[in-house]
Amino acid sequence: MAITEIIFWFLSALAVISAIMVVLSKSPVHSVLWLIAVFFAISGHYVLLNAQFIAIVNIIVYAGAIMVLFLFVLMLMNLNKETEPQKNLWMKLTGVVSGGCLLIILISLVRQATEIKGKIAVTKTGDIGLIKVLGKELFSSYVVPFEISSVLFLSAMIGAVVIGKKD
Amino acid sequence: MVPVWLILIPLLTGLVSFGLQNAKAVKAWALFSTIISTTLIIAGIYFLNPSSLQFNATWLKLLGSNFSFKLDGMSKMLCLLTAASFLIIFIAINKNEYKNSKSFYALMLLMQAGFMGVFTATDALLFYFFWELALIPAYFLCSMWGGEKRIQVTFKFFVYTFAGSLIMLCGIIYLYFQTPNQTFSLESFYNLHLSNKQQYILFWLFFIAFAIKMPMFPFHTWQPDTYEQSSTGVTMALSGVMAKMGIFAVIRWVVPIFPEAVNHFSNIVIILSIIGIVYASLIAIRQDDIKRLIAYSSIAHISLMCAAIFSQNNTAMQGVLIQMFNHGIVVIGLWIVADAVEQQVGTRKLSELGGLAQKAPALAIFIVVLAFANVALPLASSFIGEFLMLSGLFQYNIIMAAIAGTTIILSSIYTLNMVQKIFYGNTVTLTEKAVDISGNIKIALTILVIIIIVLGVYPQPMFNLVK
Amino acid sequence: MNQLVYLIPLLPLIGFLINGLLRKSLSKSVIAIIGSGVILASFVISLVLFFQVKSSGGQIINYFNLINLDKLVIPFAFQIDQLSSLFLLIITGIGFLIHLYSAAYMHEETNEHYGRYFAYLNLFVFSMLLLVMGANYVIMFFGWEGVGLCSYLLIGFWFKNDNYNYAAKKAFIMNRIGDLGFLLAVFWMIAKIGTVNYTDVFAATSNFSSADITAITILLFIGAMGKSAQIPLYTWLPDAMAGPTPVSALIHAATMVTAGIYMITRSNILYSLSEVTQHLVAIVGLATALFAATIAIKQNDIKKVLAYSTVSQLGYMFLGLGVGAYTGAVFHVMTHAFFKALLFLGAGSVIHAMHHEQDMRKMGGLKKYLPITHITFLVGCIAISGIPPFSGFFSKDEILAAAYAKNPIYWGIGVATAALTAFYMFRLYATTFLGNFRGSHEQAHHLHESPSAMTIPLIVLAALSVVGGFFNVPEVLGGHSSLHQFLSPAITSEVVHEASHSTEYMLMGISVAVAVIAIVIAINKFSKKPELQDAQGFAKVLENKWYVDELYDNIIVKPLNSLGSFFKNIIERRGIDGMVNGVGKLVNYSARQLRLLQSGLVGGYILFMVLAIIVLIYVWINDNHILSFFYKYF
Amino acid sequence: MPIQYYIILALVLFCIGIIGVLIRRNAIIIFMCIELMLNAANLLLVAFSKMHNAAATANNTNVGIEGQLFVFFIMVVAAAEVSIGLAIIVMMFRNVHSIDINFLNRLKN
Amino acid sequence: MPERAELGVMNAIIFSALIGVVMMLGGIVIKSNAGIKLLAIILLFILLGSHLAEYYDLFNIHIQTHGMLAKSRFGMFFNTIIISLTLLYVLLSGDEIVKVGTYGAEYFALIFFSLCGATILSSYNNLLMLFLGVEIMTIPLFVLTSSEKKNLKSNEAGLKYFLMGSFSTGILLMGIALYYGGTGLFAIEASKAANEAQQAFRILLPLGLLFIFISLSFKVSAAPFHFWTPDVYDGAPSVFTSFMATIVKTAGFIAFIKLFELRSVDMGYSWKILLPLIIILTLLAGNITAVFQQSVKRMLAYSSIAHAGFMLFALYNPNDFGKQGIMLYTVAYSLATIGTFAVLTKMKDYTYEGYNGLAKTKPVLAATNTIFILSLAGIPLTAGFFAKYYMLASALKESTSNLWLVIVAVLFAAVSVYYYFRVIQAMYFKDGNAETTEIKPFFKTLLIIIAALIIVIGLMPSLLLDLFYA
Repeated sequence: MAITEIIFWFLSALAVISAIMVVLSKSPVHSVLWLIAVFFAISGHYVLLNAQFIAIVNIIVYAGAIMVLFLFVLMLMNLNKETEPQKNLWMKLTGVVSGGCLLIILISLVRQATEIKGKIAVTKTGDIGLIKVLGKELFSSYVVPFEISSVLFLSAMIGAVVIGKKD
Repeated sequence: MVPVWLILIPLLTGLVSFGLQNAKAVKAWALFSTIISTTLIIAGIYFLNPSSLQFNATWLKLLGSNFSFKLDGMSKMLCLLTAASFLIIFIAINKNEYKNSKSFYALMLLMQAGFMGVFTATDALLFYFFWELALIPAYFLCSMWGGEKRIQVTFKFFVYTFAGSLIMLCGIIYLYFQTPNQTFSLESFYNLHLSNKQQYILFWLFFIAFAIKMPMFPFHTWQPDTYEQSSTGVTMALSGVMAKMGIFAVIRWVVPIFPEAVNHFSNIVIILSIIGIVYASLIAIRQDDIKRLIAYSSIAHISLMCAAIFSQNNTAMQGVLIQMFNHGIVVIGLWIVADAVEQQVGTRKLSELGGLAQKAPALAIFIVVLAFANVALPLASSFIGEFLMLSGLFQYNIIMAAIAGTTIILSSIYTLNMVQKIFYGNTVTLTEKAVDISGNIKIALTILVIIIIVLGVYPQPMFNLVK
Repeated sequence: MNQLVYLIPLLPLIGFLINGLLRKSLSKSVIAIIGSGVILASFVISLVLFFQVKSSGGQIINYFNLINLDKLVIPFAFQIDQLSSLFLLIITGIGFLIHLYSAAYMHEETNEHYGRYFAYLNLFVFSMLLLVMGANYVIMFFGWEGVGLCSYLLIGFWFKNDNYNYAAKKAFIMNRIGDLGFLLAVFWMIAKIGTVNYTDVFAATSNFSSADITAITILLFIGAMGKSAQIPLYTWLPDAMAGPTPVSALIHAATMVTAGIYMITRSNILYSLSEVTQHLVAIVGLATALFAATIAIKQNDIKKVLAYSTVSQLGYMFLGLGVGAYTGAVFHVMTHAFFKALLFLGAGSVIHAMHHEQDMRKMGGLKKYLPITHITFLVGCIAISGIPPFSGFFSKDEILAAAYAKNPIYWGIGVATAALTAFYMFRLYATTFLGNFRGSHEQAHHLHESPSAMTIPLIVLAALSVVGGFFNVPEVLGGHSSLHQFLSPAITSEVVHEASHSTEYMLMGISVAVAVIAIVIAINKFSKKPELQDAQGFAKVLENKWYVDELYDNIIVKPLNSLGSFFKNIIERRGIDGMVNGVGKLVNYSARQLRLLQSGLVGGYILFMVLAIIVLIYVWINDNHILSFFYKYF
Repeated sequence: MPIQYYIILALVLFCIGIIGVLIRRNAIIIFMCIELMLNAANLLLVAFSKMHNAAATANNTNVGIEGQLFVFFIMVVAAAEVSIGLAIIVMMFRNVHSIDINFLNRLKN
Repeated sequence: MPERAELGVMNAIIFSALIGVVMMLGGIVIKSNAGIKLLAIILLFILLGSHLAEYYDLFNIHIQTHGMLAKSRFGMFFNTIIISLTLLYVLLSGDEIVKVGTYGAEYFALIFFSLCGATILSSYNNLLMLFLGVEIMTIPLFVLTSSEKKNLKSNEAGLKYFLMGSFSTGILLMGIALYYGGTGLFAIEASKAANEAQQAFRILLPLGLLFIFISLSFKVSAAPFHFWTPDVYDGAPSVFTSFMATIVKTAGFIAFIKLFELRSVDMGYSWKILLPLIIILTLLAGNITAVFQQSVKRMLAYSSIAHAGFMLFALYNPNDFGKQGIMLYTVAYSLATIGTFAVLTKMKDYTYEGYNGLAKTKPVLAATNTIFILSLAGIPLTAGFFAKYYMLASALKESTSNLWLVIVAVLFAAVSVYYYFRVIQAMYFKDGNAETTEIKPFFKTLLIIIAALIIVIGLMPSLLLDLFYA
């Protein structure tokens, strides 16, 4: 088993287990921490796929900024205790079963698919994930969406002000 | 241009009436409008250049729908019926007071415009348009003026007929895509070559809409309720003219387009119609309310027309054509009488009435004439129609004709029952203070009676008209 | 003269319009003059026409086309031939006399009702004329229904009385049952040969199959049953006595009820082609004759007796038609019109004198108070009983002779009926005119002979009743059968039965003897001790008319009514309307259920989304199966 | 690595996210689960990007780059969304002192 | 006008974003509500003007979009419609918008940003733009929905909308990822599927499309992904509901059509099952549930679901009938909905009883509202009829075997009469004293103009459709 595979399996296991723990943790703060773990695992995958830029951004933006925001809000509300009322068991069971069914169906579909047989996502090599290449592309072909996403931020900003400000 | 004017006159005058303030002015205005319409249609029939009876203009080029109208024989007759009916109705209800009368008359005129459009349109989409245009004012008229349960009852009526017409719309669209150059014109529908299977499906799509409108057993249950609850002036228009829309539409939009299906289903339709005749007549016998009685009688008569259409022979068809007119005239007369009685006495219950003939002899004479027209006695116009229809039905099937023929017995039972209970016997407390009908009703009824008798003795003008 | 033919029906119509519209403003005498005058004018024209027809034969006059379709042409045309001109005379002649009589009889009515009465009567004459003059079955049907209408109006003339109204309605509806048969027969003709003109139909008999002819004739006969009050549609006629007595005389004795005979005589060519129908007609006629006669024996209402007598005599006429003696039937129509009108008018005179008392048990001994009425009434009784040389003898004899030739049993029953006829007529005569007066003092005080406007018609009719028979004296009695000869162009299919003179003498002898015996028994029995108590036992059944009305009520009227109620209350309300409303309820119900899905909980909503995703993916994978499933079943 | 592995991993994470949304009541945790779903998509996009890059025969080395750029935009949007989402949650907390999604269910039927 | 995919970005996008910023800044300067409203109206006119300038090739800003956006007559025409509708909406309901809270200028700014998202959706040519457009359009709506901060209903609606909207975003992204896996592209090009589809058992592309389909179904509130709609529409301030239910929703359909016009082939047979299935479920959920509502506002929310069911018919034949039809439907449905909501916002009581007797107290409102309702119910003579007509026809044109679906649809349309006409009944036939807030003559005039527009289009839809081809 090559080192890449070992890393892959390790990261995958970490991601899945952390993800499960996000769902299962009683305390919201723990959930946040587990989610950060997931992000790190996923960033590890990115690195493995030689997508360094995405990996870094993922950690900075997601794990660093977004998750901190979450934590901040949780602390603001003082919700670190296990105050969340639980859904009844049947509802939970239904949720798990239906989510599981969806997963099983999707996986069985993927396993049947012939078009992806033998296709590989190359690891470790390739330079498309490099910041230089990405940056060039981003500011040439993708300049329009890039600019337009500023509108999104503007509206998010206004929205946050409108909603967040105390009257 | 005549058909366009026939639609525009009531439409415009109707819209104007919304703006009039004085109740008297509105009445006069409405009367004026119908007089013009009547004059125009008579002129159109007898005096004007036949080319003026057609109108064509592009409307929806993209869709292949044109603003096209034509007055052929049947349309002429039904337009005449419409114009004359409204004239008579307006005369007859001239003394009645309606709250918010400007809206009442305006809506009546709009409804008239809808009727005219239905009877003259030769474009399926346009036809459907007017079909609904006639319905909307009717909805408002029935809901705003009338008995206590009018809102629910009218609503049922509206949803029922609206559902039917929507199904017809599906059929229209279907046919539209079958036409080679994608048009809605009647002509192109007539030229279609549809497979039997298509015809069988489409037939019902169209027929159910019309059967509800007529109404035919077992789609009739909205009708007695609506006729009972709505104001009598409206009921006159509904049963005098609107019920004919169903018959008319079957003749124009079903029989020529789906000949195979008509052939195939004629038995079913005729049997249903005949059940309707007997069924409605028997119920009419047991009715205590004048308006419901007339309503069921109307169902029986309309059912006979429907059966006659599907017997598929010329005699019956001619009978249906003139009977549409005759029945309209007679039934309007009956409603006028029912209204007069109700206005006078304040009740429509046969069990609470009696002896009115002593107090209102003129009304009694009119009702007797109308009653005998209703039972299709010779010398009254409806005899000719029923005679031809039954005769045609007889050629289709003897047994069916015999059962349908019981209508002449059953109708005499309930009609005479009604006449007797209202007018004969001794007066009761309610009728004690009644007086005879006013001049406007006399005029209206006299016109009706003259038409009934003249056409009963000499129906040839009608035959010539519908040729 | 032919140009004036249209005047015959038109004049009464004009009379109707004038009297009807101006009834409030005209005085009674003017009304009476107009009413009677137009009939007299018609009579005069008819008389002229009659002689013209006699000399130069009949013809058909077309006016316009009532219905003119591609295949079906029904002209409005009059056929003036021997048969119709004879009926014209009867109708206008007797009609005039009765109008005259009515002018006095109805004098107590107010102006308005007086005018209405004459208007109706004129309208009736108009319709009746239309009936006999029409040159095709449709015009005949016009008149046919018109007379029904007038009968309805006149029976219910005193509309304040609800019983009269019921009688009127009953008459109309029972007539209509027959009319349906008539109509169907007409349709049959149209379907087979496309025409309803007498001449065309009779010329085209070869186009009919024998089944067609039988069906048409039976259906026509059903029409005749209704109009001419034959079993089973006879019950309206006795009830129709609710109308004013002159009306009973004119409509329910002399004219309208004979329309059925006229119609069958008119269609004699068809009837002669169907053995089955002929037997049917004969049997129904005979049964009616006998049945009605038995009821008449036990009736106490003077008009009811006459009514049942009319039914019975009509049965006689149908017997005549059934055995092929068309002329005999027509002859009997004529004589019956004379004496039955006479009897009714006589009865009217009695009732007039008795202040509208109709129960014979309260009369008696009127001979001395009403001499003219008495004499004329006696003449009528003798005439109807068939005593020679009064008119009834000749007409009845002709029918009986023909019946004998066809089947002696017919003859036997016919004679028995004749005996019953003689019996109940003289029971009536004896109870009313002989013995002592049994009414109240007040009535006795007011008893007086009727005014001359009433007695003159009585006298005229009595005279006709006496001499009417001589129009058609059979050869065996030295006559020429002149009526027979006169009618022969119109009645082409009559078979003349040549019986030996001795047989004929014997038949006449027996019938006369039987009648005389019945008369003697009746006078003996009732002149001294009339039946005053209510009948017992079988007599009660007869008095109650064999309970036929009750039977009809129970097997037809009540079931029909309850069926109507069932339809109205159960099928209509719960069934059909329930179904329609059920759709609405279903929508409401599903709305209530569906809205529960909208729980307000985000988790629930997302759960539905996830489930939907699973389902959609499933559908997407199995699209082929699902589609083929749909194609298979839809 | 075979692409199936990545696809299945992404789908597993995606479904765990869905299950989390279904079984939790805390609005913030639900929101985090949604972020998990987004990340699953991100992972998948990057994996596909590398797959297409590997499959490209030509010398064009930029094949598959758009997948990674898309991930970048997803992060941008996610950040914006988070700011709004948290603002809404905070506002709600201010009003009712709870972030239980089942607490507010005035709107139903 | 040729399709110029590479050439330009539309003025509408740029200007709507810019005027959003101007509005936002203007809010700092202008304090009076009337001033803010006036500014918004002026800016909208500028927006409309700039768009029309481009439409008629007078003036446009050229930007190389590298295939991200494609200019099409269809999209341009749609933009004209939604900008005009927004203008009408602001004219009618501007007063109500500034009354919702203390951030009048910001609300307008958010509306403009949302509009910007809608204009992107009408011209996207790349799934990235679809994604961004959807987000730009919806994120301001989350804010607007919860803008009545003290109102718990508004809070709840905002939270629900946000959570479910993000969830659907997740699904959209998964769909896009799978699509990308299947095609290697984000650009939407016509499928080469004719023979491709027959090859191997392909999973990624169809599954991706299915996920996108589901997500877009959510946006246009098609059943069974519609559950958010009633709650959100009900909870949001009425003025914003009006905006969401009309302009935003129809933009969702445009996005739908643009994608599936080219790509429905890839769904194979299942397209023929999925679409009718969704249509029927949507009609069922919308129409049937609406029957039971007591609040007119909530009824309108359900009715908007029902209309979505009809609009989905356009997907049957997205080439000509569907496109014309969806334009007509957008106009007809939006005009009527904006109108009814404008009347609704003036009512003191949103229940049916609240409308009792409106015909007597406010005849103009009642009469115009009747026309709006009739149009929504699809009665002939109103624009709503032709809108429905086109939808039904597009299904029948595709294949006459869709007749059954069309019949089912019209039966549901008949059901819709049931709840729409309750409003008319309340206004005209029931006694009551409907209370409204103050009505300005200008408002009435506008209502009359809208009603007249509905009737004119109902009589001559070609007036509108000819513009489409002009």
